[in-house]
Amino acid sequence: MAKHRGRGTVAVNYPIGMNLGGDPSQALVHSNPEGQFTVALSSIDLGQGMKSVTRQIAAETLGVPVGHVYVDTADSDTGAQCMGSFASRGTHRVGNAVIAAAKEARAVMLAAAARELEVNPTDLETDGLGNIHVKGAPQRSVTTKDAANAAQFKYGESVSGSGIFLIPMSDVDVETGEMNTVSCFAHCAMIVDLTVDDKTGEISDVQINSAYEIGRALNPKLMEQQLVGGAWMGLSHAAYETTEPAYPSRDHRPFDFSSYVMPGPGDLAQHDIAILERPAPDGPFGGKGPGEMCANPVLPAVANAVFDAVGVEIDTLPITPERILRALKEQRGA
Amino acid sequence: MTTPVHFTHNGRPVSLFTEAGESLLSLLRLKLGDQTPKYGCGQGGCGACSVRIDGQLRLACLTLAETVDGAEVETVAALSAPNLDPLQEAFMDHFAAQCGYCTPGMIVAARTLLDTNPRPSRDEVIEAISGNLCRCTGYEPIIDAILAVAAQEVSA
Amino acid sequence: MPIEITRTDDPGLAARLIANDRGAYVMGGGTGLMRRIHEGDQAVRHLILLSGPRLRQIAPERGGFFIGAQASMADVLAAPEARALHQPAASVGAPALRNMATVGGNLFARPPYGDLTTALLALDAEAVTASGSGEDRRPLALLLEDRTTRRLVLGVFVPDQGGARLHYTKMTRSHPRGASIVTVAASLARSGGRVTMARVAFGGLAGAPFRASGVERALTGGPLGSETIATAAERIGDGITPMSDALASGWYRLEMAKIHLRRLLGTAQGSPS
Amino acid sequence: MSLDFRKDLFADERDDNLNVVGKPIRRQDILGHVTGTSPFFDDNKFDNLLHLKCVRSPHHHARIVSIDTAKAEAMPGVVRLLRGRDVPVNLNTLLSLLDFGLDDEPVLAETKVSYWGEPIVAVIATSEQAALDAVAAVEVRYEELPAVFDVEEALKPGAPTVNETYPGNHFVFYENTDHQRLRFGDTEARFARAAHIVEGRYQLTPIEQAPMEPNGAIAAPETNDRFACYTPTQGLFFSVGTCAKVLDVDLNRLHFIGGTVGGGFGGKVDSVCEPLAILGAMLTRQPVRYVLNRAEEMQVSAPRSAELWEIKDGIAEDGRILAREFKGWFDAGAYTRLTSYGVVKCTGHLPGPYTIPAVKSDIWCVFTNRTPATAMRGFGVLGVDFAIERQMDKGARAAGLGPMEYRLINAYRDGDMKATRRVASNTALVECIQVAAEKAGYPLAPEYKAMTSMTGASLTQIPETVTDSGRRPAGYTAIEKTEVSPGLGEAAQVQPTPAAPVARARTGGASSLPERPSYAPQPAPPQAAPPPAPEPPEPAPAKPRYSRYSSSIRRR
Repeated sequence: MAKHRGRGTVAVNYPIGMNLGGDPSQALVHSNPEGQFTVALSSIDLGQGMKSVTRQIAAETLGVPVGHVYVDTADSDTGAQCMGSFASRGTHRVGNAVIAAAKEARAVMLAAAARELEVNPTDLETDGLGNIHVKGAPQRSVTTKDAANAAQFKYGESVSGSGIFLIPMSDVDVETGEMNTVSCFAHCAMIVDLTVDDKTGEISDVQINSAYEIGRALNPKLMEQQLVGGAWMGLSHAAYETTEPAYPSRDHRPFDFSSYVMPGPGDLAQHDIAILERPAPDGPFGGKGPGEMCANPVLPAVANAVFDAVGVEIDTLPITPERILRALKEQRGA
Repeated sequence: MTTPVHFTHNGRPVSLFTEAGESLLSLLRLKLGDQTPKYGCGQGGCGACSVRIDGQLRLACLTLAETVDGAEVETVAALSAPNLDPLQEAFMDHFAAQCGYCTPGMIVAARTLLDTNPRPSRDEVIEAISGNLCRCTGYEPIIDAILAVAAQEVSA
Repeated sequence: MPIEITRTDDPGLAARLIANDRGAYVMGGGTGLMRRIHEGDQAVRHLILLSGPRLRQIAPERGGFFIGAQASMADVLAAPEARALHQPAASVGAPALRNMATVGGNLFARPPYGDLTTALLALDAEAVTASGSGEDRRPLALLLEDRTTRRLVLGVFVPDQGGARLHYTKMTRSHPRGASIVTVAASLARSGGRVTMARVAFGGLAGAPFRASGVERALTGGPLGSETIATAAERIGDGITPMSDALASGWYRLEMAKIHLRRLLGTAQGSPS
Repeated sequence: MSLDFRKDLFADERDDNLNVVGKPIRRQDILGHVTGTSPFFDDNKFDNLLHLKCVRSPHHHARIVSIDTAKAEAMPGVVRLLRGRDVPVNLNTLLSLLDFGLDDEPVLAETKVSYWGEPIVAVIATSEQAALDAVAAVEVRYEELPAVFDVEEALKPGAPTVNETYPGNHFVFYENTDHQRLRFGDTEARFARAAHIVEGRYQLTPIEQAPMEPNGAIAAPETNDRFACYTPTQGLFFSVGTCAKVLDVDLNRLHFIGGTVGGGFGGKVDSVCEPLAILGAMLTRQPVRYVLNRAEEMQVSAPRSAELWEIKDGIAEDGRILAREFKGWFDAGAYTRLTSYGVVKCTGHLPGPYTIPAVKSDIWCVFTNRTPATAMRGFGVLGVDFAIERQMDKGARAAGLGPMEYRLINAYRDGDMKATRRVASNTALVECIQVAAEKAGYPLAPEYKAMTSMTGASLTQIPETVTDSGRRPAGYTAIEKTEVSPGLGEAAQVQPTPAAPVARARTGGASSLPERPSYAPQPAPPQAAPPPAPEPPEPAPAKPRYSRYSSSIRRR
């Protein structure tokens, strides 16, 4: 048995949102009588953290503690239109809509606070802990609870806001393909080291070093979840998964999780990550969306590393042990 | 054809009728209203429906409902009351869930491991959850969460 | 037509039911049958829930030991008598599945499943089946070859291995749990530096686990040298059609069977005989 | 596993003093997840719940000769069967909500089936088992038709027609072209000057999204003649709109509840279960649950499309990529779903994150007799990224450069002109490569370490572009659009102003590096002068050159 170590390099970028625009998202924000807010969305949390990231965005914008905000996702009676959770668009599109809605609600809350404190609203700031105070004079303060309560019960103002974010849909030139693609891109460079067994074609001991540029990590742990899980799926797509192993023939299709193969917990790569944050000028607090970009680079990186290890070009996915072994046999035969 | 079946569900005795061929998963979800075990494949391939029957880890989807007559059936709901299981706390702290669909089964599998092997190695943790698929996390935070609880429980 | 269920502790009744009704199956751990029911397989119409202490028994019997058909992989792993089967049983599925999957079910599992059966073949196990008068025994290989006669399997009898030792390996894609690309079980007896007996079985490779007689012949009689092993590996494909499925092609499976037989016996070379 | 934040990079572009944003706060939904109480669609409880299962095609391509449901209807527990004729508008395309493409897919097949597993009859029964038994009892007679599975075969004359809406087995873009095009610069002229030509052919196969929670829906009558639908959809109003259209009801008669979904990865965009569940609830006046089993999820619900790519690179002696040409074939399967959009999205992504002065691309969306494809994580980009990054490795070898150095030389930077004729901004590829190299212990020479994403503008003008005439597919006529879409001009103004066409000095630059700015002043080709304006002059087109990416075409 001979094992060979190889290294593969890639660099990719990824468009954030439906890349021709035309994909609005909306948010509605309102306060209960005690200054605790509900963000109503028709957006979807499918594990990527929509509820959590928009909650933080809303709390930051409103200037209230995160515990004072709950996000409700996806009820078509209560949430205004959102295109959906796909195309890495959630954080960027929905986040911007939430900021717009939260700003409106905040303005009402601050206006009420200003009347309570008898100052101009522009002189006020929030401390993020549930208080609104006069800039430079923190002792002149009212709680967000009292301000919201006063707005509703003294001044007859609804502490609420609505927001929409839209990048207009681009036209496309029929002849040249000229178009306005999206405004921001996430980036990644990745180096994958792995070992190939030249008798079985198996890949093992995968080590990934990656650098992801993701705008801003609005929640670093959510970001880590996406990047770690996404790289796992990328490895799975690189070397394991297909619904049509004999493509284009339809023979030997898998129908269960035994025959549709994915890396098990015993097949995990060592993954060391660096996060770079170049804020997107039009992103919510600079945020982009890492959810797709994180899976993509692993596929070519594995192929490039396999070439580096044993000198065979695998240009068909997935890079199964069988495909590697066949290529090795061909190489030896030639 | 319906058959009466009596068993304890999370410590509470229950009696109901099961249809011929009905799975325990279907019985729990549709008749008992315990929605914590999830349907992921019905093939025994994903572990989302993991439950404990007489303390043993089993797959509710492959268990013929009437065979649990007289048994003790536990779902993740049994671990959550009255207080959360340390594993549940650790899963929250370690961000060990994304979509959350595999999580109840994963926690049942992890608890079963720790009950029999309080100081598992990383490889033993991997073996214990190898029947519980997760499509989101890449397993890493799940393994960390379970190892963290093991370290805690042993030192406590 | 709804599914019918019969509960009984009478093996004779169960044997008659499955012999006469092609839609009738004895339920083991449910790991195969329940899936078929969920997916609407109309061939499964009648489930027989057969009980009885013998069916879960794992106990010494004259000249070897007996494992009941309804003993689970976990039961096998907990039984010191069945030590020879611990590695194969541990290679089946994940913990929850091992608590459910039975020895009897494994005999009838469709490939690429049947790892325990592969090991049982190498151990020269016999199928203990119900007959009108009581129990019959027949070589496991014969039971596997004749899948048209529907017999009730009560368990398997594993004979004492004498000086022979079982070597076992399973190749999968997904770790630690995965279906077999190829499973190799080789029971070897050696004396005076020579292989005096070899039983070699493969799983995952063809339509059912099988004994590779060409391999066994090539290994028997001489020392377990690299050349002998290489010659034996070339005989694996004799008389079989390697199986292609979503996991691998038949070509790859056969290649891997050769590699893993070599690796397995290479380790055996150095081990005490 | 380790993770570090490189806060030193781009620090001046960021305000890190925020209260909540940037903090590792626990997920809002985590308590529900660990206790198993998060409300996934199938966790809603109903009395008198009915179960729906589908009769599916066992053939890849067949004419439906007859359907006999009598036996199934008489079976115990069966409440009602649904046929294509029960669906008010039994032809749809998912992107019709964006006016993109023609209706081409029935909810339930009536006259023919075009892929294995295509639904034909839906059975609604009091239990799943009863529904499954009745499904098996429905008798469908088929006349098998020749099937085509290979994208290149499918485009050949005489290939079986997969999808009657598109007789040529390809999607029709912009009313009149059989594929999506990108033309930027003169690739042929630059190939002729290249020191190295690198060509590659790449094949991706379909991939299943495989969320742990399968697709499904539960629909139930609400008060006042409305219907609730509990759904794992990834696009709530997408799904509402699709259902309203095929069921021919107003949007506001549908109340969709979702938002807590057990993974999607693109596999829950298609709304395959919602329409039948709602139709079942409408016709039975009872709650109806339709959940795909795992085998259906794997082989019947839509995967990521297979893609075939051919790429040709022309590389200068110093390692700069002079020209890149793509040919791509997306295997849509039997119906369009989202693949046509994926093709356009992909085109906008070309030539990858590199600055290349001549790029040409032709991509076809091809119909074959396999499961319709749809979105998946990395949609429209992942496939071509695989091809591009394989190509980059081969290019580096041809140019005698290290893989990181080759990418750094060609990486796009702020101010560079992209093939979509827009100026790059907010780029960070260079820094990512540098940091990844550092982490992996890959030694970069100082001149490469000194590169930054800020010093682009190597190609600021839109180069002369060679175009050829569109390929008008037979069998279609365009609906003439009367107005020129205004979007382009407006949107173009929000683009960053292109940087000056002269390169900025490189910090720590080394003479060994190729000069990226050399792209800008192109020697004029003999046949045509470089265009003075961003848009090359062209004969006045008969109709607007710019089109919404819709394909409002009608069969003749």
